[in-house]
Amino acid sequence: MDEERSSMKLHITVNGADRRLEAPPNTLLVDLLRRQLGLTGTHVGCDTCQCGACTVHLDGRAVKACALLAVQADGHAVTTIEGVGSAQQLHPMQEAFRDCHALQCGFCTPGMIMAAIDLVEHGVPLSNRAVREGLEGNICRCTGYHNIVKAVLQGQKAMAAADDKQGAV
Amino acid sequence: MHSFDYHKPSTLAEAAALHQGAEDAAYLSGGQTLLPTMNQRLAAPSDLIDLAGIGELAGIATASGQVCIGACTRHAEVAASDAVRGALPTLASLAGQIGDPQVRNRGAIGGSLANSDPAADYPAAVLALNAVIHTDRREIAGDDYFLGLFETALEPGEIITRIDFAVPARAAYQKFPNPASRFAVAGVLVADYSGDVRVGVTGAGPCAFRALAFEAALAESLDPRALEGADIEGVIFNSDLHASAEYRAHLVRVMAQRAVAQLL
Amino acid sequence: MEQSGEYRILTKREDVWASLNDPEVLAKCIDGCQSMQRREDGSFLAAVKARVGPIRATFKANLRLVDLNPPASYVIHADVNGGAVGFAKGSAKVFLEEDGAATLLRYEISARVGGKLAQLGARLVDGAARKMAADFFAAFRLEFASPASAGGLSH
Amino acid sequence: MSSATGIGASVKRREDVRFLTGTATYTDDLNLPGQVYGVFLRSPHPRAALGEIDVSKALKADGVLAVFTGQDTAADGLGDLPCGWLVKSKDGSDMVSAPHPPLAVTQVNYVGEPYGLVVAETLAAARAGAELVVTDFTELPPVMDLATAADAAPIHEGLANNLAYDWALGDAAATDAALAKADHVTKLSLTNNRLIPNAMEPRAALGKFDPASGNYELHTTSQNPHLERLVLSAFVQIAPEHKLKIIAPDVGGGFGSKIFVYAEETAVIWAAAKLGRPIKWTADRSESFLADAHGRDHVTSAELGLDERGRFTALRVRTTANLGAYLSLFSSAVPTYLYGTLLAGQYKTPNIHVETKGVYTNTSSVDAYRGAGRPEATFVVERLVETAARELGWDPAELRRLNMIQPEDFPYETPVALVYDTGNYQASLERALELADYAGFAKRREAAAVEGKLRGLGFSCYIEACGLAPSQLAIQLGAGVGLYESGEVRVNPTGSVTVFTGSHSHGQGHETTFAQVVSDKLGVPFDDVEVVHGDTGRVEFGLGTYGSRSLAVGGSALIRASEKIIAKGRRIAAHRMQTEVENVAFEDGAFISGNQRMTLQEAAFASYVPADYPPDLEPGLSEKAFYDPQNFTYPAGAHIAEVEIDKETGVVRLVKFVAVDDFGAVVNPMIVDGQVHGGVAQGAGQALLEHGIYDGDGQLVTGSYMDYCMPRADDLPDFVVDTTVTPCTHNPLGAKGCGEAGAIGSPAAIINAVTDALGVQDIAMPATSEQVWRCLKEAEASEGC
Repeated sequence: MDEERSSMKLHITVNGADRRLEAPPNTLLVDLLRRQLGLTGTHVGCDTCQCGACTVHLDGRAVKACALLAVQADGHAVTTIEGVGSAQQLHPMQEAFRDCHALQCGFCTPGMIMAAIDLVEHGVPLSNRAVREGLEGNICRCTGYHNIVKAVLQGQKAMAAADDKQGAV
Repeated sequence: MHSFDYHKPSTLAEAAALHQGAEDAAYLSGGQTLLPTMNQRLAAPSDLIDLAGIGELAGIATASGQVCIGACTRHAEVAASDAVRGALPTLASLAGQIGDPQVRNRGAIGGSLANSDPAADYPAAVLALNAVIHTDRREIAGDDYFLGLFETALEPGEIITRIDFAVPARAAYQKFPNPASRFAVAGVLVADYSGDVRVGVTGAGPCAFRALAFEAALAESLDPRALEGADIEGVIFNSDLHASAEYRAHLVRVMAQRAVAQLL
Repeated sequence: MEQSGEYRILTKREDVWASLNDPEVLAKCIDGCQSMQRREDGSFLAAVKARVGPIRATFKANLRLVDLNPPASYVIHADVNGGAVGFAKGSAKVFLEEDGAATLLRYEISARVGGKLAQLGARLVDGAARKMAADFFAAFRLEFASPASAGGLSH
Repeated sequence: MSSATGIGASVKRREDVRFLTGTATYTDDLNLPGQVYGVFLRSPHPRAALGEIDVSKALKADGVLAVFTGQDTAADGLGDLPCGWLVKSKDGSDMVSAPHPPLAVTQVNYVGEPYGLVVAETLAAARAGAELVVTDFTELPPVMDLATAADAAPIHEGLANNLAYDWALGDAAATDAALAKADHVTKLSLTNNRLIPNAMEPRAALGKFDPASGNYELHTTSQNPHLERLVLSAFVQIAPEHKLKIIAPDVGGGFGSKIFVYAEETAVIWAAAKLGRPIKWTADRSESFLADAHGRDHVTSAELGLDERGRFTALRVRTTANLGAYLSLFSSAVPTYLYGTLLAGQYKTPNIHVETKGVYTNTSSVDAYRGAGRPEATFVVERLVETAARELGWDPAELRRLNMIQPEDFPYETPVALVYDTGNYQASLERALELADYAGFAKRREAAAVEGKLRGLGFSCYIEACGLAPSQLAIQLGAGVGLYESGEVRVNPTGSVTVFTGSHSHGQGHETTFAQVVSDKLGVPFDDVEVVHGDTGRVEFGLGTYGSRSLAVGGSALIRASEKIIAKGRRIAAHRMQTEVENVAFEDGAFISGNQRMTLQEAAFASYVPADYPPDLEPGLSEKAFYDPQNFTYPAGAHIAEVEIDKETGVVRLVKFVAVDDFGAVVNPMIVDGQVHGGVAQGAGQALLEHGIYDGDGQLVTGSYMDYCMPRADDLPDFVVDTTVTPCTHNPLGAKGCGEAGAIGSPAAIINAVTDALGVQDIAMPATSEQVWRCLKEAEASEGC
């Protein structure tokens, strides 16, 4: 029952780049990203679709890459933590996490940031409570969330400011 | 995960034919339950039929007292839809309480109802909002849909296409979430159709059910206090680590009272 | 986990007892039963394709009938193995009482699960066991169902 | 030096950039050429005899390369996994340690115990292969009930019962006498609930063997790679230490659970050599639940005696501690030396006696989890004190003040073997009362009542002993290793500094904090200091990170090594300046004598290019130190929790949490606050949400995040944290340690608040909504309303 079915051809935009890929149908998106593309910033912290460490964006919305087949991303755009900012130029949300000490061991951090960016981009104006509820799909064991909430609120402001700046240019 | 053949049909007929021709097929909608289950190797369908390519399963429409949701509509879309928020805000609010944001961005109403998890949120809406479930074969009245634990009126291979909810005068949904999984330990939707009150309960029994005793009491007097003496009969309440049957029964009453208070 | 139930069957007790010992009848009443063989030691080996929501697995069930007290009672011991999915063990005490021309069938089941079923499915175990038992005895009752002979579910 | 990057500055963490951008390297992120995958065969039964393991079908399956079982590891002479701390029973006998083979050989003793390893070309093939193995188990009755386990039929063949030890500390007779004379005795029976650590990164191992050199290399999720190497070498006998390299790269949290040497990495490195291919294993979360060492799990009865003026006169504690099926690496020490010794708390209780029975059950091992023994001790003491205050009508803060050890009492010797060096407990309490607006609580309670809510407030004034401890003392008490730490400071020829520490960072921020310490001490720019840890091939030795020891012990080693650097630099400078060493001072990164100045960088260059150099001095500027603490450090603090209870549903909301802690000198306040936040969240999880539950049949029924309730963002409030400072008197940094405090103090504070709101004497942890609802219902029934 586990004989390898033939691989499927996939066309996925990964972090802005057009990728032509092949994977068997039973490949989870998170495994395609981690094993085939070497994008190991997306982590696996559970097997029940609860912890959110594998959160990526699919067409701009946060989804759990452990509950999505790679083939379901065919024809769509996937953004991972590696695609939102770099060491040279952190995304405002990444910068806010650093500034607020919103990470310790770092394992949940990529998923947390991907969830936070979606929350800011698609959520209502955020309050402390709204951020806490909006992060319901992400578990952190280190920080007690205090600084994460602070960072998301700060990141929200920074993202708005960055948008304004861009709008002005 | 075990191997399977993947199909992405573009019509319902094609999907049904694929299902019929396969040894042990499963439809893939949002996949938020099915894929983790397969990943844990607790299910191994021979074929997965992805419904995402079937155009007619998408979309939200409102018409003459109805809100119609295509089966592949994601929870987040229902929660954010201006049409739903305008016509039936309780349904949008309920959709916004399912799972967590990432799950809502993937999970779809048709898949949720086909799976019929005893602790899912939508079933309460199907019953209380007098929904009609449209399939590729027929229409099923919401009241006839839930049959037992994970058991629905759907026949093998039957595909939910659309769910039509009847817009009440007012409604409210109150949920007591499982602190670990965020599924409903008890979820109660109370809808007032100008005197005719419907109460849908999820999370509490083997499948969603209407609390007829509550409905009768509320028809007499639409007041939270009216529920104090009303007892749900004929339901074996679920009992698990998170809530005994007795506590669940209590929570159902409290959630119902809160829903009534909210809609007043 | 322990549960009980009761059915009234419009058939005389000896016939109900005979059916309770008939592997073919048992096989027909177990939802998803694909085969049922009697083994040398008198036990039965069944292959059952079971489904609880999204979980689907094929189980091998070893059924033993013990404490036989014809035609009044026996106990079915079930040892159910689902490989990687886990296992279940259970027993059903079945009592038959004459009730005029009909028979009152009463059962008390106890069951436990292990492996992934216990680890991941805790919230569903109770309900699933209840449903399986109810489905079995409901199907069993239907075995006697010329419409005239089937009795109602008393509770 | 006070600067933007020196000691005391909230320097942003330099490790963050790689975590934020997804470029960190956790064990599962690594891949080696020729790598294959391992999947463990695990027992579905809590106790069963292992019969035939039929691997024939598995071996025929596509991609499967090998199936190793306990028979194979035993035949190869692999040693048992040891317990590193020998505890003696009160009768003087050694603890009874059941053999713990890495893979079970004849019997499995908990659900999830590994008894075989399937190796295949792909992970999918290994998983499929594992499902094809047919194992003949003969089920045996498991021992599950902690209260009766000790005298139940023995789990392990050859043992008389399930008692690993029956340990005691303190003066039994004096305590009994004082209790008999007490004017009031407060009694409680308490349960400290079983917790599952749940570091977000599941454990993983990637083992490799090079037959040409005979070198083994193991990447694994360890908090202490050197200890791992020591155990795998000396006890399990994988390979001699010089042939065994252990690397713990980025590790995604540990909280204790990654201290221990587990079966999995042991089997993986062994099998990699057998097979001649690198093997990777990464736990599923489901496996983590089953096979990581769990925490806590005590039942206790305790009595506190008070005199007529409210002074504590005696404390008697009887505890049964669940050790699981096998003694994990530090498990024996946790409910004894890390628990009984802490029962004095912050108080001058003159008579204390504690007895701990450590028992075997058919569950996963129980070992150190954030706080390790100290949260359990704090829970006993602080629940008793709060209850006594309520029984006697005292303000709980006032009863504490009355009994607290005062600043002038230090050094203070407790009746349970510790000597507290310093502290000011009341200062923390007063500050916490202020931050908690204790004076305004009555009004808040009234306001809540108007809304139909119950408000409660609870205290916990905890003490912990960490930074453990003089090696000689620990070894006398049964420790199998020393408890010092190593550090090396290498000033490179151009003046940049590489620091090597045996203390491992998995979220604590050592790469930043230790760089602050060395940069401050040596006066070199922060950015010029690099910290290396987690690799036995690069760092000489170490004992890892646990017990809030990293800064107090590891940081002190770096101070000592830095002092040696300065001493040598002074000699180099004195030679160049043509003066005596005594005339050379070291300030702000430079050696100074009169108007002559030589920077550390110049001294370093001179040492590596020794042209004009002291003739009797070795070239190079690299120094190491082993720092052995003279005493424990004693962080302490006051935590105040405020909760609000929904009377209808029983839901408890933690609405406010104040933590005022004394960690001694603080290097990076931002990181310290973060440690407190995280600790409090875990303590709140223990008090309100988390519970590892085995059913009566021995199955773990909270085996996933669907049922094991992890605290999420919306379960918690913002925390109010502050510090008071009494520097540690016996280490060069004055630091005490901050990693565990939050988890130690908070459970008692929260349960004290919940019981205050409910008006009941006790409620078991976690205080779930159903339990609270039942309490309320009972209260209602007894009041007849």
